[in-house]
Amino acid sequence: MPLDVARIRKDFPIFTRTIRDGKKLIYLDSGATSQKPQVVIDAEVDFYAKHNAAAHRGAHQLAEEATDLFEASRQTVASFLGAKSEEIVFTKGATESLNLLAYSFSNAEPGSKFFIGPENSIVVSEMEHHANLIPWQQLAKRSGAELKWFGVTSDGRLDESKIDSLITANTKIVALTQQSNVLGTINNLEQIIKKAHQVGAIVIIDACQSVPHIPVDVTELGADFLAFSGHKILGPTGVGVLWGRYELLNELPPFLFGGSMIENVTMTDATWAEAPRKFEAGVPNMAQVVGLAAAIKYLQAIGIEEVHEHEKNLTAYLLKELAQISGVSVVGPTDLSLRGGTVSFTVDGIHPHDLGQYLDSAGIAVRTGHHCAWPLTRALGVPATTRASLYLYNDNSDIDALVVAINEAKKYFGQ
Amino acid sequence: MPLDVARIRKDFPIFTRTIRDGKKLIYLDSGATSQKPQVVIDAEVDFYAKHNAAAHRGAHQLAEEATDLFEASRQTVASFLGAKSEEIVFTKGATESLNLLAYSFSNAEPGSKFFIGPENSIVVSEMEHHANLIPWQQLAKRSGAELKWFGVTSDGRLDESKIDSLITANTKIVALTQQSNVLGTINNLEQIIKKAHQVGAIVIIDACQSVPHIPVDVTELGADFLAFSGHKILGPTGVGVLWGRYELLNELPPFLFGGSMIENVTMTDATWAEAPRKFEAGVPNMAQVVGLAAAIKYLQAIGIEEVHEHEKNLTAYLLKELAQISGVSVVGPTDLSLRGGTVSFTVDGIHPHDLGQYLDSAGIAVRTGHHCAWPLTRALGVPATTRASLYLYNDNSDIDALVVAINEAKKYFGQ
Amino acid sequence: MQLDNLYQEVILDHYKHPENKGLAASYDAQVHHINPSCGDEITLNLTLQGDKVSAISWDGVGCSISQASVSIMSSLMLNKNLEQAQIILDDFMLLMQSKGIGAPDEAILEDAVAFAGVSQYPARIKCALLGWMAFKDASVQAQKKN
Amino acid sequence: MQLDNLYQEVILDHYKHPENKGLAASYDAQVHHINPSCGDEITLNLTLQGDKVSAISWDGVGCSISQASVSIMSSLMLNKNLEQAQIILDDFMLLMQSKGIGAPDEAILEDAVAFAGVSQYPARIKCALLGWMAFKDASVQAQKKN
Ligand SMILES: Cc1ncc(COP(=O)(O)O)c(C=O)c1O
Ligand SMILES: Cc1ncc(COP(=O)(O)O)c(C=O)c1O
Repeated sequence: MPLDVARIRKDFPIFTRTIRDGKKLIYLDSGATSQKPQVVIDAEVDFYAKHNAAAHRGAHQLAEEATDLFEASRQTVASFLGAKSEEIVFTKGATESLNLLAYSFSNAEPGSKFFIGPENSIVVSEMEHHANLIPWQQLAKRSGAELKWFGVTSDGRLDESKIDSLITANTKIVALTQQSNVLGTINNLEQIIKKAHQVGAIVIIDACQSVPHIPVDVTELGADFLAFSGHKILGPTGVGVLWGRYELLNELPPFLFGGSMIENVTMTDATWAEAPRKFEAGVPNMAQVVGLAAAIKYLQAIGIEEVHEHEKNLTAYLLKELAQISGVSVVGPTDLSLRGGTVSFTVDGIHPHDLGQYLDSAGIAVRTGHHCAWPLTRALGVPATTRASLYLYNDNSDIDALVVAINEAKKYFGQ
Repeated sequence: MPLDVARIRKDFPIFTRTIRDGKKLIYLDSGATSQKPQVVIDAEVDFYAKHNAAAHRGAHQLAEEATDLFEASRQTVASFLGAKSEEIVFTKGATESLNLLAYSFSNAEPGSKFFIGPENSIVVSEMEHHANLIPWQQLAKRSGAELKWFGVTSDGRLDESKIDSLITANTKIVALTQQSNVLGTINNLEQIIKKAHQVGAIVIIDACQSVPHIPVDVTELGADFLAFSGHKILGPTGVGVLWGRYELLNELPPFLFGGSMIENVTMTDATWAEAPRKFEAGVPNMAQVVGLAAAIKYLQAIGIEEVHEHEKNLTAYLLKELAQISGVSVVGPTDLSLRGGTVSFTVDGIHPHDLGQYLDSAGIAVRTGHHCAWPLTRALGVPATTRASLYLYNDNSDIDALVVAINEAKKYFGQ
Repeated sequence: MQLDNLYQEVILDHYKHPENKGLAASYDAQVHHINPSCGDEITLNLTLQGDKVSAISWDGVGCSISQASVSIMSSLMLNKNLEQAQIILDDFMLLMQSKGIGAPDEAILEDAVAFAGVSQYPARIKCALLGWMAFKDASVQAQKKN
Repeated sequence: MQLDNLYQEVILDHYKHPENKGLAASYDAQVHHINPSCGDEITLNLTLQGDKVSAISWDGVGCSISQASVSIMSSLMLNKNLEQAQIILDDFMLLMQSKGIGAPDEAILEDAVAFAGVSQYPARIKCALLGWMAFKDASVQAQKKN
């Protein structure tokens, strides 16, 4: 069933405001952060106004309610991913989730399956977001391990041709994005995961741009860890998820140390609670976790398959329309089976920053620059791109507005 | 001017609900987390409903507004602390702030003033919360440094008698709480900070329990770093602050790696933005930061001096009333000039967990256990305590209710 | 009073007059369990004769729920064989997860049915389970030894 | 159109026909500056004669604001002594912080007054400043060398 976008937009209060003196808001920047439906805002408000207390820390009724809401949210996230509840760790965002892993590897003792030394290698790709690149660069520096990477083909796909020299018996970690936040490319990771597991490597998936847009089942995917952010999936800011296969998660050394993650503490030593608790030090981001669960329920009620289908249709239309504007070049695959609704492009003679500014003056929000994937931008040989990224609240009229504005911008900047 | 508690309570929606079948909510657990005034909830809602976009990442109007709100919040926090705006780092909570420091020390190269090795020592105290203890235990393990600590006197004060053997030329870090979350003790840190600076050590203050309750000016305090959590100061969950003296903060190596904290990135290397940006990787917890600023403005409008005075009067009343119940022993100083409104106590013959449960059945929320300061509880020679912690929305009637309920509990459990 | 569901008389009795408290000098297995969220601790000594629990003793500090629970558990398990003990343990676990709507089998759980009310207080379930988890752990260790 | 405040004609002119673009072979100081949030880059070569800016050339990629700004700056600074240059620099910084309500002194800033509108677009201020920060950096380095 096609999405009723007009009705969906009514769920998002931001669409009642206007931009730059009365223009309709055309929001094409969901790749950076998504807008929030009222139910998500309400869930946070409800937590603060009625159930606020420190979860897991008190025998009083408010604390019980806060704990129940918090743990029920974990269950919601788990079932959305096809995971077990105790495999879900709440973080402040994907960036923390990925850094958690990199530091926890560092915290492993020799002999542990997470211990990484100069004889090991870490494999990433050239299309990684900085959040799934720099933590591994730093882990490589700390441990002496070698950092290797998959390149990107000229049409913006993962270049798997060198898989056998990249993933070898020494490989400890393979950390890859499931969907590029610049190219829109959806990586089919099956072969790589298989190969990585053959050599005993641990596979970490950056699912920031996939989980909000396509059905992801961690059991089917077969990876070991997976990270995403709440704010890109209609949820609040300040919350993220780390999923980990339980046996691994429970064995992984902790990262942040403090209250609620311990088993026993003396002045000189401490032992840890079981996962996921041992990764959730401190009073947690409870209201945000509850808001994230509301976001996921909202998406589930619409249907993530339906959202994906809708974005596919929109992307097809966007690519077709962009192809008709002279001077516009899309970076990344144009084959719809290989990509999602994040479309980066350049316009001859207009710098993305100037184009973005023009679009803004027409009420259209896009992102310009290197999109926190600077090595990729460099590999593509462009100084920067303009990125339109779609979500369930967009429709063809948004794309029409974008196309009109690009054509106007070309006139404005004299192209 | 005394606080108008009845009016203040109207600002907090949670006080319109009831507990355990219709009982009035008596909230004496602000040491764990504070309740939220409507203005804080509204600030988060307003951000999501009207200005939501990724701060620092987009040339469009929403992104500009989000950035402005985010940075104005930094200014609000800075001026509340007597600090400069660029000295404020937003984290997810005090636990992250303190772990950030411990890991950043680990990331320092030999020769850096932050480098810590086996010849160095780290000094904490026996009254630290796990969040200001375990990160230093772990840093000591990683670096080979020695962990030393100030003991606690029998009346619950920091025992400074051994200061000269604790803080020596080898001391690199002195990490202490400004106010104990168990004892309520307010530590006068002047001498210790002076001594630490004489030997060239870096002083880190856990201000979780002080900043929400007493005026704290970082310039007067004279420490180097200071951490606190938003949720204990009427703010949202999922946000914390790390303040650092700018020269130090800017020199400190980063902790979390990812987007927005970089200067330049290649596949193998990265350089960092200046502080505070280099410590804020990823799309930040914008709505929570904005909510925290609203909380601070709310407190400022009432006056933090006035709040402190109010709590002092309440504490005097609470101590006086508790002293009249036979079998009740308060742990921590009874001299009001040495303490704040966090009062832990035991009742002969009733385990804190049972007392807490009884109080809950009377609508009274307290915390029981070791309060994430297990070594302290052990040093005090009690298995656990019951803690009542006060804030601006409490008044004498809350204390009266507590006293009645303790006396009832004694009957109920046959003491 | 709702609280009476939690603090049944038999619980308060066992709290004040615990059974099998005081550690025996000899045992097949000794375990020490802690509740990290509140600090309650118990030490449990267990001796098996064949697959029968022939001796059980314990010591600990904690709230009435945790202390009464280990007291009742210890009396219940004494002289049971491990198969019977497992059935009791499973039943008790089920009761704890029942959110106040479980109908415990008094034939199996005997005095331990008094803990039915605990299942309505999620934060206290761990208190009630502390001794039972210790027993489970100790019985595994004792079997290994034998 | 409000956007015209930002994209004044003189800016678009300099963008299309930049001045002093193309790096000179010799210089006292060469600096390379980047805007990390968008990836704009410029390289600036500076030569001093005594305390006079005797040669200035640059190359770079970036948006119209950053490229026009470095072009205008380079023409403005050429043949100024360092004291005058500092006054111009300070004035331009002030203008950028003026949130659209600054009244720039055309006698000092000349064509650079065209950037007044940028101060209303916080995300673009860094674009406009890129070349000026490079100049500041280069002049310090060139003085050290001399
Ligand atoms: C003294 C003290 N330090 C640190 C913390 C940790 O704060 P959070 O759990 O908000 O990170 C707390 C509160 O739990 C505290 O009371
Ligand atoms: C692919 C990808 N990975 C990681 C991140 C980092 O997420 P966050 O900034 O929410 O931590 C993002 C978004 O910025 C992203 O698009």
